[in-house]
Amino acid sequence: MKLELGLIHVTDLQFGDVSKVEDHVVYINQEDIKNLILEDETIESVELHIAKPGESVRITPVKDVVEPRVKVSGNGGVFPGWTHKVDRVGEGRTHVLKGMACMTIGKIVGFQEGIIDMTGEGAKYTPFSQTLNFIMDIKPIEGLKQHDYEKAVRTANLKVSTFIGELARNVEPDEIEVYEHDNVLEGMKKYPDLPRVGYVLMLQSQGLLHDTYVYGVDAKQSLTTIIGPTELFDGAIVSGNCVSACDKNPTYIHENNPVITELLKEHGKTLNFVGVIITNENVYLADKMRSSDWSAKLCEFLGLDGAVISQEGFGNPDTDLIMNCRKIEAVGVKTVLITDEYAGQDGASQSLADATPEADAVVTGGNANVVIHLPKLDKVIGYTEYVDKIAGGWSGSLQPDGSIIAELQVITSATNEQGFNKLSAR
Amino acid sequence: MVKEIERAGLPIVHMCTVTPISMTVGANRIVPTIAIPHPLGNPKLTMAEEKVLRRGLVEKALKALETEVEDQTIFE
Amino acid sequence: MIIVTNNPDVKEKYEGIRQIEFVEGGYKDVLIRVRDLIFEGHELLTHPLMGSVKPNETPYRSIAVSRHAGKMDNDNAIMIAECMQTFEKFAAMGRRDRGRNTPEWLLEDFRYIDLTLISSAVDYH
Amino acid sequence: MIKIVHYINQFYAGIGGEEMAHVGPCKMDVIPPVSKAFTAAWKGEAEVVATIYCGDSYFAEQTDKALAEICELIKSVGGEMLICGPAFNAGRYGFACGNVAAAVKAQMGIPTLTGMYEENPGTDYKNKTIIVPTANSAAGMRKAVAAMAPLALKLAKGEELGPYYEEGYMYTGIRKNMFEEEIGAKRAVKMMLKKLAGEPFITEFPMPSFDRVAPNPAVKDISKATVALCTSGGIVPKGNPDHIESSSASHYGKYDIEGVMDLTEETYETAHGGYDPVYANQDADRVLPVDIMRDLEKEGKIGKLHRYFYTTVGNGTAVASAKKFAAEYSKELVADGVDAVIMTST
Repeated sequence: MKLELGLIHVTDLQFGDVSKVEDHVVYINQEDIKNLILEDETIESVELHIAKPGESVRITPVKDVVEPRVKVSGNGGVFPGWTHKVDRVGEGRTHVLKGMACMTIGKIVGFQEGIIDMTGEGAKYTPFSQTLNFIMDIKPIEGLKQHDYEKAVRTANLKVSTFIGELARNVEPDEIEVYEHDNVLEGMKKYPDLPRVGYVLMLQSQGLLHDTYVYGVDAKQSLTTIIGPTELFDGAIVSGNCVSACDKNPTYIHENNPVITELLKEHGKTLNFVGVIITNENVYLADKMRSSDWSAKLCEFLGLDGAVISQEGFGNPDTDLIMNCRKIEAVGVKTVLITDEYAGQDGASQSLADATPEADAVVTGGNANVVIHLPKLDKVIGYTEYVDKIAGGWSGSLQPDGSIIAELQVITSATNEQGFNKLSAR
Repeated sequence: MVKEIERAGLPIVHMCTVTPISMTVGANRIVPTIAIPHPLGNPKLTMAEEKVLRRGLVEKALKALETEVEDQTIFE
Repeated sequence: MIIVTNNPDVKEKYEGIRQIEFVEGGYKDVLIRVRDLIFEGHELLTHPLMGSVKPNETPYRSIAVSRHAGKMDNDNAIMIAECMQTFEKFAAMGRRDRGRNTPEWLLEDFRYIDLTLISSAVDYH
Repeated sequence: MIKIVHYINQFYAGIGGEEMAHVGPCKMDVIPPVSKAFTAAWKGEAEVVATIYCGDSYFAEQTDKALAEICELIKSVGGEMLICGPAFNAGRYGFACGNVAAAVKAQMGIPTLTGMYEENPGTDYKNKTIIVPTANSAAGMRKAVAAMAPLALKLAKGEELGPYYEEGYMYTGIRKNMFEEEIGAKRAVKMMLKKLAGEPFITEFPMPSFDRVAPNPAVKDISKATVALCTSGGIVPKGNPDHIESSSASHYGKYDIEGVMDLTEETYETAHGGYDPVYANQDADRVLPVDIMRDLEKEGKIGKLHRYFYTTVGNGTAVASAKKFAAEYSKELVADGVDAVIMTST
């Protein structure tokens, strides 16, 4: 299977009379977007904003972040099960508006969270301080229940990202990245001497505001299964997870899954990348047992030598992570885990809620409890009054001068557990 | 806690109901007991019967202290 | 199953459909009650730390255990002990007062999330 | 030049061995060779301006007093940093070095560092001060100084230390955020390749304490032994005079049971909040078997029931504070000549 990613490097993002991509600049007609979003009768109104790297802007509370893409050849369309019908993706060519991101904000629940600062201390921690951001502040109709609101916001972002991605269909990419992988048989024949490595991708699936969708299916209702690495690059996995800002995986990161990218880069050189196993993180213990049994079984069936396991979220996913590790090691497959830590503000507490001696190779995205001071910024897109209520904030987090003292966990994707960032801890 | 006392050089026996917890906290000599709210007793028995029960458990604990162990051992 | 909860919304939704053990108290009181039920031999059905809302933020907790009580499950006993340890860790961070001064609109959201999380487990089983 | 104070024990001070372990903290008139070795290693950037010695027994028995005296001595010479030891595998010396280094750092806010063998009990302080691993005997002195001196200099200058495995000190367990050169996913793939190839790699997050303490030898003759009772079941004299909290206790209780033959409903109760307290309140022997121990004592089945029992409130969990309490009172138990301990938990 081969997928070409045609990268169009976006150098600026502006509102304009006509929505288009021209000379690396994305122009957006506000009416186009509003009409699209307001097709949904549960949405009352929407406000649009643009924020650029280096500007004195704070965006909060951020729900999801999506990278606009369009499928220009090959089967299916981006975000299958959402903005395109369910049809296999991951082959052919996809254009990517590299350097921009579409993000939604809105009050879904009071403690919903996520801060993105475009400059200053906070900007060091979030990858989205480096992107040109198109922001949709979406308000629901009176009385809309939280889960319907979440769905409306999630769908709106996918629609808008698909619309903006579509603008890049006929643009000549600046750069083409080619990602190729082999089926199990070919890989074995081509690289008989390379170690067989797989990737176990854990998806948050605990319930409302904690869900992930694969080709439109709620991951909690699926058994552990196998997916092609490049399918994610076409938006096969979509995030409906908006609690735990620092270590949830926004759709943007699924589209750019860093573990898959790194493994594909090494495929055929230092290792044979056999495949991606997706498994869930359910609340029900029997589900946890079953899903982790299945992860280990699939690792065994694929004849893996090693598996990288990435986590999503806080608390009970630690149990899934450790179960996966223990069971996969038990079938003779070596593991490397990617997680993050809640080691207390002083770093002295136990980082994870579970542990096992088999987990001897761990990569960490850092301690999410570390206290940071975010300066007052000139402009706020969204609502800082929730800062005192979000995870990692507390009564008094929002200072009278507009600055914020809070834990790192308030920052969107700061301690990402797919290894998207350079932050770590020792 | 048990581990700290062991570390200080004192042989220690841990009498507790939830033996797996005793294992995870690193006790080396473990004697299982009756129930969480009354590890060394049983309110359904008479005082005299209870004392016999308790004595049995304590003697088992002393026996454990007199027994050389190499690894975590539960004295059933 | 028995749903041990301090969340009135969970009680309201499942009263009469599932056995409810309502706990007057906080997050920790629910953990303690569940721990005691595990010690009595009930099987733990849902993870005590479900959800990404941290234990020092939400005051609500719902946990399902089996109605049947048999021999105590060792893994369950360890899991609840570890969860209580994690709870203590977050409690020691002392950031939030776990509901005491939380405005009603926020409490409502916490109840709602707790309800939907436990429903995600209970409704499928 | 940075002024550094050096802490050693009576033996390294040349005062004497075990027979002199009772001497209190004292500043030496002449800087001893072990201190001079450090000064030499610092090549003019720092020097040991004073060497303090203290007998190991004195320190163990009067820790607070000794610490106060040591802090005073450091102040009097304007010490900007403290180094202790190295203690190699000497248990009580290691304990003193770790304790002094940790306490001085906490109380005076100056950097501290010590060195000892990895199995020295003093390494318990590795999360409170920087401890450099050394050989298990003084034969490794030259190497120990070579390892400790550059780290001490860095700390004295106020520089941040790099990760433990690069700088060569013991893992502190205190998590510190840092930025890496490469993203996490790349680091994970590299770690995977090393693990698969059987090459050494360093985990970014060492799993917590699966360390086991080896069992101590059995009691030779229990009928001659002094046995102490301890509990995490929160048994306290009626009225809970020390206000031991029902959960997350911030302190432990130590109670004299001289002459107490039986714990009764009128005299003892439980402070534990985690379980139904009725049964323990009716008869605290159900948690702490004083009645049986007295019988066994009378019958000569045990040598003696220790005069004090220690009580904490656990919630079936190993909380960090409980660990600290036990570390503290186990030293008293040893000092009081206790031979074995029965710990009961609810």
